[in-house]
Amino acid sequence: MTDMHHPSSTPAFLEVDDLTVRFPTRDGVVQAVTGLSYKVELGKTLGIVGESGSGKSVSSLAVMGLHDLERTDITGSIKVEGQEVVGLSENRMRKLRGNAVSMIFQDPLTALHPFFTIGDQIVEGYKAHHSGVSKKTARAKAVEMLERVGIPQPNRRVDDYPHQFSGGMRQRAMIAMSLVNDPKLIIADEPTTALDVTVQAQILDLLQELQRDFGSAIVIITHDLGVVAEMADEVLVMYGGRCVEHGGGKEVLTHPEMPYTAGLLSSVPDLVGDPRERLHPIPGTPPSLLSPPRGCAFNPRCGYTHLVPGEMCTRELPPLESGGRGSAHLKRCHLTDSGTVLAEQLPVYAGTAMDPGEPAGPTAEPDPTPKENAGE
Amino acid sequence: MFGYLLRRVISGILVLLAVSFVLFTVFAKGPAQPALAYCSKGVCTAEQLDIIERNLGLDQPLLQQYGTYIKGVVAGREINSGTLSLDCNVPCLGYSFKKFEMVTPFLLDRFPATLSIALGASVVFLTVGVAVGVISARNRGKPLDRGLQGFTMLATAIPYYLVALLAFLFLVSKWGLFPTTEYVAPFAESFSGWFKGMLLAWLVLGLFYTTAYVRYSRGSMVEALNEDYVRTARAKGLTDRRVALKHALRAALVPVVTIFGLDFATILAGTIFTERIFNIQGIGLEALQSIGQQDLPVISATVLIAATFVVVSNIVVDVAYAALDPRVRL
Amino acid sequence: MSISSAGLENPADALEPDPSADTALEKAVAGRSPVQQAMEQLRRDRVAVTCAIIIVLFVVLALLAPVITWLWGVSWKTPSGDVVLSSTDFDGLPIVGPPKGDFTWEHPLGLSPALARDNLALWLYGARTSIGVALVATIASTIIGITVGLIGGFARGTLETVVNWTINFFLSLPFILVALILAPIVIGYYGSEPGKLTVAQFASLLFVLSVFGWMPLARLIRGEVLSLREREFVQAARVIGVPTRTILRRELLPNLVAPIIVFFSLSMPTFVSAEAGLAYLGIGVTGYPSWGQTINDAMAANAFNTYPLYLWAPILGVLALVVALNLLGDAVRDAFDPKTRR
Amino acid sequence: GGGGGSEDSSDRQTLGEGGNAGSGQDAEAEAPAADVEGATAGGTITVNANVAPETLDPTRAYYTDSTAIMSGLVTRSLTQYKYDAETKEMVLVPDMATDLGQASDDNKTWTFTLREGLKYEDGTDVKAEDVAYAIKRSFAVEELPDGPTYNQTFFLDGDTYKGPFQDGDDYAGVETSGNDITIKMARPFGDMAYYASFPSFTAIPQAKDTNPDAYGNKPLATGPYKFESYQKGQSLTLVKNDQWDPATDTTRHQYADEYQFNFSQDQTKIDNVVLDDQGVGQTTINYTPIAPSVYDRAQESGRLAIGTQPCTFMWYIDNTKITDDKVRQALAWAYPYRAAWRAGGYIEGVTRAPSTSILPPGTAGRETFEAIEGQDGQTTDPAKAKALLKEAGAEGFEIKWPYQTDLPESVKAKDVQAQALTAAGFKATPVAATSDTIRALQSDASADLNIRSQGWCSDWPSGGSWFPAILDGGLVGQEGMPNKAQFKQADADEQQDKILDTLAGTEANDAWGSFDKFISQKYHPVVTIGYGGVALVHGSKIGGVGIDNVRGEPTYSDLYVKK
Amino acid sequence: MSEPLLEVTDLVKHFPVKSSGFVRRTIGQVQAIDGISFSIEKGESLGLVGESGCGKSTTGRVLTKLYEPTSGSMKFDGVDLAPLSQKQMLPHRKDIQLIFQDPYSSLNPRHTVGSIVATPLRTRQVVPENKTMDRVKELLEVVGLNPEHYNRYPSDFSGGQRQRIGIARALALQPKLMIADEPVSALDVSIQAQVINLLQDLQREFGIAFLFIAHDLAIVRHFCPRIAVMYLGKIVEIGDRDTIYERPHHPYTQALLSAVPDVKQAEVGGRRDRIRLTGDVPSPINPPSGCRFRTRCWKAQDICAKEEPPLLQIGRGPSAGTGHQVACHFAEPNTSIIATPQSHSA
Ligand SMILES: Nc1ncnc2c1ncn2[C@@H]1O[C@H](COP(=O)(O)OP(=O)(O)OP(=O)(O)O)[C@@H](O)[C@H]1O
Ligand SMILES: Nc1ncnc2c1ncn2[C@@H]1O[C@H](COP(=O)(O)OP(=O)(O)OP(=O)(O)O)[C@@H](O)[C@H]1O
Ligand SMILES: [Mg+2]
Ligand SMILES: [Mg+2]
Repeated sequence: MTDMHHPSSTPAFLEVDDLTVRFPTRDGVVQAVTGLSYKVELGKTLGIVGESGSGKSVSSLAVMGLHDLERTDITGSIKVEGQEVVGLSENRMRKLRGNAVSMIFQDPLTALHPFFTIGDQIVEGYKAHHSGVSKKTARAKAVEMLERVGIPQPNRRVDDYPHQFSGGMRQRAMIAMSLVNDPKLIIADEPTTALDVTVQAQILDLLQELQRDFGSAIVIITHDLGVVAEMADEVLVMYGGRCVEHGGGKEVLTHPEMPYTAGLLSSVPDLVGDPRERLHPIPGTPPSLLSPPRGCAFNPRCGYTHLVPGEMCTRELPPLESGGRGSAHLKRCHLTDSGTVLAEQLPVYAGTAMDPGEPAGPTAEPDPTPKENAGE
Repeated sequence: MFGYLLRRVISGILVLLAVSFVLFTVFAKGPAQPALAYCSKGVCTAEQLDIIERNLGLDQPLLQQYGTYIKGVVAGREINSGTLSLDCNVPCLGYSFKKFEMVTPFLLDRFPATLSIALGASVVFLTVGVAVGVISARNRGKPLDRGLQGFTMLATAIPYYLVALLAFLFLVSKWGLFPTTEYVAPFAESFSGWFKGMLLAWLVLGLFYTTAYVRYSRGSMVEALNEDYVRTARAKGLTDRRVALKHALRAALVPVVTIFGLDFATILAGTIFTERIFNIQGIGLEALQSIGQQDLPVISATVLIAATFVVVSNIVVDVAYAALDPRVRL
Repeated sequence: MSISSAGLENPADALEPDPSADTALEKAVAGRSPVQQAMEQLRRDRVAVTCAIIIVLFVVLALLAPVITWLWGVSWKTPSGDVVLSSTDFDGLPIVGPPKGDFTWEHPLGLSPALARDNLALWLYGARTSIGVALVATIASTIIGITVGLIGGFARGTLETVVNWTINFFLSLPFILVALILAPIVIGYYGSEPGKLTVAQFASLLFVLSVFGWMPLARLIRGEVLSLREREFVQAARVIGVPTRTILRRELLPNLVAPIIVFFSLSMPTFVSAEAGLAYLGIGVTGYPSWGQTINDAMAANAFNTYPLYLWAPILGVLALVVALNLLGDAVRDAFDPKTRR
Repeated sequence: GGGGGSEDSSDRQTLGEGGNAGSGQDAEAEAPAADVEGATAGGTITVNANVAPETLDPTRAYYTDSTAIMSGLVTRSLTQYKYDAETKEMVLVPDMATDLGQASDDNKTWTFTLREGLKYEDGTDVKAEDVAYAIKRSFAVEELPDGPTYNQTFFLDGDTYKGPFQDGDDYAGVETSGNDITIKMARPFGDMAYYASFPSFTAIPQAKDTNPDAYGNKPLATGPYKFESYQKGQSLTLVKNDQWDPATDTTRHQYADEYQFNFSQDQTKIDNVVLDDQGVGQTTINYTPIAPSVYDRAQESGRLAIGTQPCTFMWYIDNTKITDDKVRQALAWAYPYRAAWRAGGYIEGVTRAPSTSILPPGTAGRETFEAIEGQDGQTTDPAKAKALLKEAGAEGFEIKWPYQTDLPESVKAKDVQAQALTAAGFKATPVAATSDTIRALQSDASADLNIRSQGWCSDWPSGGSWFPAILDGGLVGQEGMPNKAQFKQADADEQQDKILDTLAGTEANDAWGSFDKFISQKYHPVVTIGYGGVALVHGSKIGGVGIDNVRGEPTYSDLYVKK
Repeated sequence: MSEPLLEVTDLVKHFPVKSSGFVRRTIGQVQAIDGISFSIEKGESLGLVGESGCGKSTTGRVLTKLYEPTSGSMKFDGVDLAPLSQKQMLPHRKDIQLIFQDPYSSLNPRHTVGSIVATPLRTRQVVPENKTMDRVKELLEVVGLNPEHYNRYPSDFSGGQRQRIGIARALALQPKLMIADEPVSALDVSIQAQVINLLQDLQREFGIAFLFIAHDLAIVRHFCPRIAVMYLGKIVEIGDRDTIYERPHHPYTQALLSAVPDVKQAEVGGRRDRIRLTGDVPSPINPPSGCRFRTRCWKAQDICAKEEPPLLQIGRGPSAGTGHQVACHFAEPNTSIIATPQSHSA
């Protein structure tokens, strides 16, 4: 995919700038996304990775305008094709949804309505943006879309209900549904997590193929680093609602500059190398979004804080700035020359860093110190 | 589907058999001597009692009586009493020696009125209940929601009989806002007359039950609105109205319909009072009266009809369930 | 009467915390059990607290009825013939207190028509009967409902069929007709022994209410159990070798709190009106006043246009209780239901 | 006095004396009946009641409501009562017969002659044989129970003939020849003219009586109205019978197009419907008395009709169980008359009035007296009762009397009664029954009761329809306890027989009056707990409302819808 | 070789499919597992991989007698568990324990952690009642949880911690065999590694044998020296780790491996020639005749439809003697599936 080349002058199709999403709840304000900025150009793929609860879905739902505005505070700016969507009226937002911007959800079984046929559900999206189309045209469109995503015998299967489809077919149908209006931006929220590897491979192939054909921009959300590696031109790593690392796909995955990204990479077992080697997990659990840790949100789990002088990590939020490897690779870490340090030094976990006594967070939890880390 | 229905029907018939048998036993073993009810002023010589018992077949062993009864239901039978000998056609529910009529045709005559009440009221509480429930769910937590919830709750607290009585007295009798309630055969006589005559009964019984359905439908609507597929529908760019009324409501109806099947028995209880207050001659009134008169065949028949109502409505609901939810195969 | 519908509101309400919600909850936890957390939430809920106060107040009033009436010097019992005659008019309407006389502190709520019983005492003792009966019947039908529902949901094969069939059977029996049939039977047996009759009438009231009140809960519980029994924690208990009965009691029952609470708060009011209806038929609490009976009497006495206070005092009692119970039930359910806990 | 209401000091309409409750006779009354003043034709009259007639079979109709409806509108009989609006009295007049019957000297043979031109609703002629058949039919008490039973006592072979269904047509007691119908008696029966007003003395064509049980569901009309539909216990719709000829009828009119009876209604509802006087309510009349609580409203509306009912309500003391006369007297002092009326849902002075004698006001020959000195029928004196009990050595005597659990008024009255009995030194044990079981319980001599509570209403306004029917020693031990007091005293029975066998007319009436006083003062066999009265309301567009004081019912055939 | 701890022979589990007609006849069988054989030595861990619905969990549940096997034998410690009744099974229960996939639904939300972990101890009365709590705390410590948190509820813990609680519960009875049914699939990547490490430590420390069920090939590779690959109720290939990953013989294994997106391989230049499988796994009610994989197999020929390939020992080459067995008519090694990258940490 690296061979695909777009003139860099192409204005970004989606521009997210300083996006903050908060949910006021009875227990306090959930700071689900804080100060998130990114751009996606047509024909390009942005991968967003991060642990569960890091704000991946919330940020993309904001792009779609799918939050319940009465229960959500959204600030910052989201521009789709130059048009600001934060604060856009529901009616105009609706015209965008499913049209220029569409979304593929994680679990196709629950995301498809069990009571309507696949065809109906595809047609519905088409009609919502093409008023006055005849039944026949709409149906033909549905068949065409099913064919496009590789469903065999589409003109028969179009009248099936979701439960009559297999998991992979459902996800294909979901994709057909989101592509029915030729969107320029597709947000895929964990499109393959619920699927088997072989099916996952099929779906990823399909997405890439479609992107080639339509030239759309894709935001793919996942916590599977392998998927990102295969799909994304750019990677954005989120932690505790913030972007902690952002850069070219291969760049970030091979030369992480943020200890969190490095930790993620080292905790994934792989198909090569010595299988007997111990995995290197990140200790602890993700931070609370109700009361995030002071300073760098990752500091309680970080194995490199001892290298940063003056307790900076617990006191000050590191800025998102370019590291040593070019201006396109941003990281949020106080560690200087972190790329090299991460590559050369193993993390050191002090038992105290994980002390459960701190009412640090959510998972300020009980005892996040896994035994094996205590000793290391 | 057919097999399923057959299975349900048979299980329903078993229920009905059990219901009728329990009734038989209760009367046979109860302290009240059914034959006494047929004596002049409740007074008979032992001889007369014997004759009555023979006429009613009460002298036979319980099981045999029951057998005769069931045979009558499925195959018809001949009813003999003193000088009288009558053919009782299928389904023979016996002969009322109190009313001097065959129970079956006589109750069949009353049945449309009761059915009208039950169905009309169901339409009211299903539509109003679901509509209010949907409004509540879409505005949940807001004053409108709380207001609607509170208001409907009040209705359950007041005994239905009082509600119906006051409704009749004020809306019909005092203010004349509604036409006098009565049952007019919709097809044989006048459809508009039927509608006018039943209107208030439907509204009052319907609104009384609405309370519960507001709660059910609000609950299941809230649930449905949180489903992933509702989010998907919104992501397609559908209007909120369409999302709520097509996608969420369709799913929310399923549990409501299920409960509706369960509730049918209690709606019948409601029709008894409705019939009494609104002057509608239906099965409920007959039941009430026959119990007062210890008119065994009529009591058994009304109980059986009520039970059949419930059994049938449960089957209908299951079929409706399958129609609503394509995943359900019968 | 809608006994059968109680509690079915949210058939799919899951009890288990929604995993996605747990980060949002995290702050509140520190060492408190879900029960404590729920209580905490309830304590902060003004509506719930108000409702709880109302309910407690009613219960206290009911319990203290003898004391209060004694202090006030009133009694719900029929006064002597002389007093009846001197305090009511020829048409039975009281001349002491409303509607024909003026307010009097001696009988702040007035007297009942015909028998000139004190309405304050009637109200207090009525609360006693109504709340008491509803409570006992609710508890009884809850126990039956839970038991049958648990068995119906967990058993397989013949037992399952039998239990489900039994539920259907009871659902098909028209409650009101059975009650009507039962009344003369009970009276026929015990008519000439007033003492036993009272007991028998009361027993048959509880019998009718509980025997015909449990099915909805049983169906509800059965549905929950059907989904719970596939949960892995049930499988885990089986792998350990925990006996089935213990699984039902220890593993499943605690997870059924929410539907049980809902059922509870919805049946109480149903039973309050059911009691009145049945008393009218001759089974129920006889010789003691109840709200429902007072309402019936007021209706027969045309109280809605001749003597409104007589009718509305017990109705307001029922109303306040019903509303309080329902709102509290909702709040309790919400407090225990992690889905709505946000 | 008259049977209507009178005004007492507090502006309240209360009962007057019973007048002569139908004992007046007018053998010369002419047909057609004179028009009711201001009457207009047309419209539907709705009649509501909270009760329902048990049966409308003319042979079985014996309750006041069924008799009034059938005799007033549907089935004509040999004689009938006619309402005299001036005196507000009922007067006995010939109906299907040309006169009030010709009695033989010994009052043992009665002959009635049928009018010409009588027709059934289907257009066929009414024949004397049909009347004879109807009379024979009334002997069939097994097939057609609950009707009046004077046949058995007075008619020839009354104790052996079991009616046409069992014993065929061969009955010597009734003969016809041309339009003449001759009835033969076993013992003198001076009151036959009254008795002939019962619907059982109508005409029934034998050919139409194939299922005697079901005949009552649609009896053949001879009067101005016929059955259109009848749903037993619930409703009855009567429409004009175009075969009825006013020229043959001395009492009835045919003003309204239709009568719509609604039975078993909620009392509160029907009271309010009429009092609200809107729509249908304006053309509605209730035949059950109003609830006391709406009395004021009803009176203000000016649409309240008050009248007497020839009924006495009694606590029948079981004289075999309460043998001490002092205890019986004590009961009369202990009974809480007025409080029990209020508790029982009666309007004091209107639907219940103090009673002293067994015979109610209006009965011919009735004497006014106090059975116990100072006991005016509404005084409760526990002290006197206590003293009497003490004298009798029966303190704590247990009284067991029945009440109905499903009738709130009955429950309330029971409370008051129990209270009063206890206050008077009795032990009170109320016995529960329901509306279904109470009849059987009270008719069961072996039931564990020593008080039975019931009322008795005149079948005709003479003692002859009272004592032989309810307090005759010969009835003791009979099935169904017609003599609920189990009262059997040789001297009393002797007097009764003498009156029946030797006296007739005024003589007999007066003798019954004295007999009443005799047994009441000597034996106190019952506690009379009140005379009956009715207070009916009607809509503003109902005209011609009068109270039939023979039955305590509206005068149906005089009603009309005001334009 | 001493007798294996568990020896499964021809194990079959079919779920009847009932008709919906009046008489609910059995009209078919879900052939969830259809004749599988394998054995596990004491202290050994065997990995079981395969796509969704291929019968992995069913195998685990049959082994713990949550399901009654349809046929076949499963000898555990010399006793065949298959014919035992639930009652007879009781004494063996403590030796075989299960760890569940879902850390949320496998813990009763209404019980404290202490009571969850104590349940097996109390039920089996392994320790006296007064020692129970001490033992619970010990166990919590073993799995890396703060023992003082025994009176908290599962909802107070994160997914990884919950999985540890489940593990503590399974450990309480000191089983000889632990069946881990996708113990980490529900967890975040960073937490997965924590749990895998914990299980490895426990295995080493207590010598527990594992049947490790997973669909993530990379994780199995890290945990299990021996791996069985299942497809539609059958084991299609079984062998030791290196053989399976480096020289897979069965086309399905090859396809499976090639489909895994892997960061490190992406580093070395994206994916290799991916073997594209088309379509979905066929229904286990009506599995294809002959070789079950033939409908998606690029090597399929006539014989595949006719004859079911037996699971045969691969006798030659470097895999000889490691018990490498394959069920394919056209088994041949493919060594090019996994590209070896340069270690990035170098
Ligand atoms: N409506 C809401 N109200 C309150 N909190 C919310 C709401 N929606 C999401 N959150 C919280 O916001 C945080 C971010 O959620 P988000 O769904 O974006 O996570 P994610 O990165 O997509 O995780 P996953 O991988 O589990 O999907 C979570 O802690 C979640 O609990
Ligand atoms: N109780 C059951 N009744 C009927 N069929 C069942 C039952 N349990 C499992 N199956 C079927 O057996 C087959 C194997 O299921 P199993 O759960 O063992 O698969 P799995 O390999 O664990 O899949 P996954 O990776 O999705 O967990 C599936 O087709 C499933 O539908
Ligand atoms: Mg997400
Ligand atoms: Mg599985």
